Amino acid sequence: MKKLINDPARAVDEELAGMVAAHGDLIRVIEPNVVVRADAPRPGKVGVISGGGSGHEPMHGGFVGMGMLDAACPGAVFTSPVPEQMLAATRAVDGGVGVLHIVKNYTGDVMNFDLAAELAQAEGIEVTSVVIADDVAVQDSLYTAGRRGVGATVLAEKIVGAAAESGADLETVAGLCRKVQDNARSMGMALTSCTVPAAGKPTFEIGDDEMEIGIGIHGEPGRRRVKLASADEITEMLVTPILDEGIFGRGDQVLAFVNGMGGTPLLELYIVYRKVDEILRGRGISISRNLVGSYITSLEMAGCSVTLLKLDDELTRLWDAPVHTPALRWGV
Amino acid sequence: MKKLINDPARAVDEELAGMVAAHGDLIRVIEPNVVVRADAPRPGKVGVISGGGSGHEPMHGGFVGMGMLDAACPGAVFTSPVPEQMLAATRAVDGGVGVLHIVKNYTGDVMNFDLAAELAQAEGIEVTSVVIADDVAVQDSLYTAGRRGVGATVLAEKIVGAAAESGADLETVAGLCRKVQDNARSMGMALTSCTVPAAGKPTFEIGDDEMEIGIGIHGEPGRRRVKLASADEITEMLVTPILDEGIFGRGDQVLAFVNGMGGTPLLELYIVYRKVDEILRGRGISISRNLVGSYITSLEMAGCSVTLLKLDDELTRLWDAPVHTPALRWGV
Amino acid sequence: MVIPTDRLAAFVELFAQRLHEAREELTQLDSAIGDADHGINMDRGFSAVNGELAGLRDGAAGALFKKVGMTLISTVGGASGPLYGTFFLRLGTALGDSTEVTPEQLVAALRAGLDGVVARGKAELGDKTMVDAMTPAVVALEEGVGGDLAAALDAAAVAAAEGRDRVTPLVARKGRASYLGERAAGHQDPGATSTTLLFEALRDALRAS
Amino acid sequence: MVIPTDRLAAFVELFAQRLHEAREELTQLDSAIGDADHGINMDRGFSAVNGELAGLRDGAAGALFKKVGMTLISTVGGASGPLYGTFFLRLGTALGDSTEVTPEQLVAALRAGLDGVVARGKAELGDKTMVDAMTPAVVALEEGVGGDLAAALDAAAVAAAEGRDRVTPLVARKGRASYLGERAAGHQDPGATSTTLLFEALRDALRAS
Ligand SMILES: Nc1ncnc2c1ncn2[C@@H]1O[C@H](COP(=O)(O)OP(=O)(O)O)[C@@H](O)[C@H]1O
Ligand SMILES: Nc1ncnc2c1ncn2[C@@H]1O[C@H](COP(=O)(O)OP(=O)(O)O)[C@@H](O)[C@H]1O
Ligand SMILES: [Mg+2]
Ligand SMILES: [Mg+2]
Ligand SMILES: [Mg+2]
Ligand SMILES: [Mg+2]
Repeated sequence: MKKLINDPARAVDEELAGMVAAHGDLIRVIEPNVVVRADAPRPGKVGVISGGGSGHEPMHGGFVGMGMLDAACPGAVFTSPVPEQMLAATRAVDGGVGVLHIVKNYTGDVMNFDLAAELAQAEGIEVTSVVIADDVAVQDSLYTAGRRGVGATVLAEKIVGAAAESGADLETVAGLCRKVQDNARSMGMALTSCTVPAAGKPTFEIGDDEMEIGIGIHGEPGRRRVKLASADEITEMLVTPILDEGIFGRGDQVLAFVNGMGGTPLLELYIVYRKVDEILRGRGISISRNLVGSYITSLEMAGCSVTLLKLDDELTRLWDAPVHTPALRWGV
Repeated sequence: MKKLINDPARAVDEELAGMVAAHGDLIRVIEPNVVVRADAPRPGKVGVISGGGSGHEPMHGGFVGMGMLDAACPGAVFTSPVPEQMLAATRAVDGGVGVLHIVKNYTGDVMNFDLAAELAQAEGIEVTSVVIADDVAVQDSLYTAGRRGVGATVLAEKIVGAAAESGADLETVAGLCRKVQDNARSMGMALTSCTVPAAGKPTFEIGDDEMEIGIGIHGEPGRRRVKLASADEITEMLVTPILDEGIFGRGDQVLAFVNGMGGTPLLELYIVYRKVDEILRGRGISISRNLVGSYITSLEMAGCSVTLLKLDDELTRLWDAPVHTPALRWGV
Repeated sequence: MVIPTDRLAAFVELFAQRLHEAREELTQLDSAIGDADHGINMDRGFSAVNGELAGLRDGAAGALFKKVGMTLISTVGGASGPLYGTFFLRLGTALGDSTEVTPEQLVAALRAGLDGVVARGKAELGDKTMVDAMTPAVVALEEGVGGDLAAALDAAAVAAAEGRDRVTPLVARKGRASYLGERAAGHQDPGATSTTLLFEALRDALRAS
Repeated sequence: MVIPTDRLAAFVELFAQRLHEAREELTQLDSAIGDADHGINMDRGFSAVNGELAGLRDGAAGALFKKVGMTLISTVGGASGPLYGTFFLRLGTALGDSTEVTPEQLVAALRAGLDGVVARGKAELGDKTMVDAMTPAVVALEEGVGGDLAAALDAAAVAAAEGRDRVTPLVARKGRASYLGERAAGHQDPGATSTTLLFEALRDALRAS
């Protein structure tokens, strides 16, 4: 295992220490491992928190700050955080008008957030949870764990954070989060596996001429393993199932998010973006906003994901609103 | 070779097409492969251009925009661009008051920029070139190619771009670029090699328990190959030779830039930043500004570099000035 | 015949030890159809539990298991944290203040634990989760507890292993493995494997009594 | 005896072909002590040159070589672009408008090319660059051009190879290899290798005349 770490058991703690050292103007870290916006709690403002396993950086800690998250709860690498963290985060950001929990749809995340929400409500803090499940690689069903929460989470955190910053109430903020969830879909692929520090070896083996289509963000294998293909072919494999969902149509304006999995250089992401743009033009869909970079990752995995979000004036305005976090910043 | 590309020979062209599709509000691309600020030329403003081989993204194309570069010339992967590109860039950004060429100190870059400067001057455009050579891994000497230009290039482009934006004249802008060069030093390391698309296989072989210390940004081997070490030990190996240069002293304020080589996740970069901060505190040096992320890369190489820049009020003010490019943005 | 709290503590310690020994294997199983952390998660949780046992050995059975449940919930994370945490919390609630419990009480408590896991995770038999090992084990205990305890505990451990293996050929409908669709078929479920270790530890710890 | 322009064009084409065949080898050498692109760079440049030769074969020798130099400068990049570009530009300037050149004129032009490379790159003998192959080759031609041309061309090719090999044990003082310090010692220089191919191509192309 080749990593710039000291001890797998201390990696997340040391990462947070580094983040605070670098971004002390934006964030602070409280026990037990919660990244909190430096000026939280803000009385009268709805608190917005999220969390999940570590190894997806900059998500979620890198999105804590003005106009986005009020707190993030990082678990061990690829392991959802514990209820104590979400409880501490909820307390720390409660401005008296309620707290939104943005939860990615993984059994562990959902159960741990649920436990925390119960405890916070028992303390009299109003909590609403919205679950993000945008990964079209997973066939949805009432009888399964359902779809994974992936790229749409980043977009939801930005948009919802802007609404909360502007003073929207909990019901409005939660409604916007569901709106993003309903209008966003994602699909990802991997060229390589990644290595969980505590595990010490790659999560899966893969041949030099193979790739995984339909992966999540935890180094897990995807829906199918196929022969390596060109960037254009791969982009087709990612965009087609998203469009097949039938929520993006001719004349629509979308936000296109081309995300790197951690080990893929920007050079390649722009080649993919170029093809996404070409495919959507062909369908009469225009990209009015975009995000290209590694924002929701699987450690050092090489690969990418594409997320499309249908935009209207409200979502566009909230996306454009000022944001100032370690990983996303504009308008300020 | 596992990459999200279609054809090695077209990779850079397709990357640029993707960049324009994503950032058409900031940049445009003109023949022969020059990334130009959308609103260039700006009459009365000193033009600032740079360039070099591709594979270092976001440098340089990602730094074209308000408050930074007016144009960037991307060569083939790891191959310096040709004079025609710098000539076209110089013409495109000439606002009548001269153009600064920021050149990284590599034989090829220097010679190609020199040829372009001669041609531009022959056309009556005033050109000043400043060579960046900040890599302490290379022992400097009159009789060698001298030190490589690495991390300080990013800082110089930001600071010099801010000065040009504020209306400074060519002599002032060039002087600031030399000031950054004189006050910045860098050192890098690699855990893995990288693969030049047209070459198809890794530039060097390296064992699972080895790393390269003192690398550049072209996938070339470093000064020495040593056994793998902890993040803290590696950080010591990078920071110590920088401090040994004797230009950073107790009481100084510095900008600390922890850069990823392309395949290293942010989680690890923050662990390194934490140690950089600790070492500098121990020496009585305080970090008043920082940059953590992958900004000057070697394709998908895993590894990192550390750059320190001694700050004064002037450099700090210019660093803080608004910038709006695809890869760096604040204050706007 | 009754079981004093220190025996129940011995079961917890033995389970912790078996999990530590199986750390790699459980993580391996999880990398095939999950995210390569089940062994790491369980080992992290139960080494924390080990640090908490002092002082609880001679107290109430309920206090012991509640502490185990709370510790797991606050240290494991993932899916297994809340699930095993709930399991032990329910055990604790069921056993209350008594410092020694009858086999019947213990079996009833285990049933309460199983119900808690199902309530929290909504998994059904055949979904390919820990529930597929836990359910037959509890049923075996309920059937055998009237007779020889050692035999009943042995039957439970065997039933857990059989339940674990029965779902190996199936695709998963809960947990991360469900994302793999057909690709999960043929792989042994990590959680069902750790649950089997639980009932084996119970058998081996109580047999001595 | 004189050499018509089409023979000189044949030399350029042969050099282009040899570079194409050696593309992998040159890139391999460059990955050991550089950045793994010398073969790619030279092949890119000379395939562009091939596309430009039509129409220049029966014109002035100067026009031919100037075109080659300009094309290299605008397509190769890196260090070798300006260096080989300058080399051919100087050849062109030296040979001017004549449509056939004497061996003495050609050798003088090659000397001018070498001087151009040294002026541009500031490399000295022993710095481990293309200059270490080019210098002895030009000297050998200057000494032998009075006698049998084929023999002189052969001596030049051999001298280039010897110069290339002489600096293999040395550390580099110019180019990327200089960054490696001691680690460059023992590795063959890519540029000296392509320069050797140049003089071999010259020998083989003109021998036929
Ligand atoms: N809904 C559920 N009900 C019961 N058990 C479940 C459920 N979801 C997952 N599990 C169990 O949890 C195990 C995985 O635990 P672990 O790897 O620690 O958590 P995570 O999946 O969050 O990484 C699975 O093997 C499965 O047995
Ligand atoms: N200053 C110099 N003078 C002469 N030749 C040089 C000089 N610097 C480099 N070279 C030659 O250029 C070769 C490398 O060319 P190439 O790999 O195409 O360019 P780059 O080093 O820019 O990638 C070296 O092997 C060396 O022979
Ligand atoms: Mg997990
Ligand atoms: Mg090169
Ligand atoms: Mg798991
Ligand atoms: Mg080279």
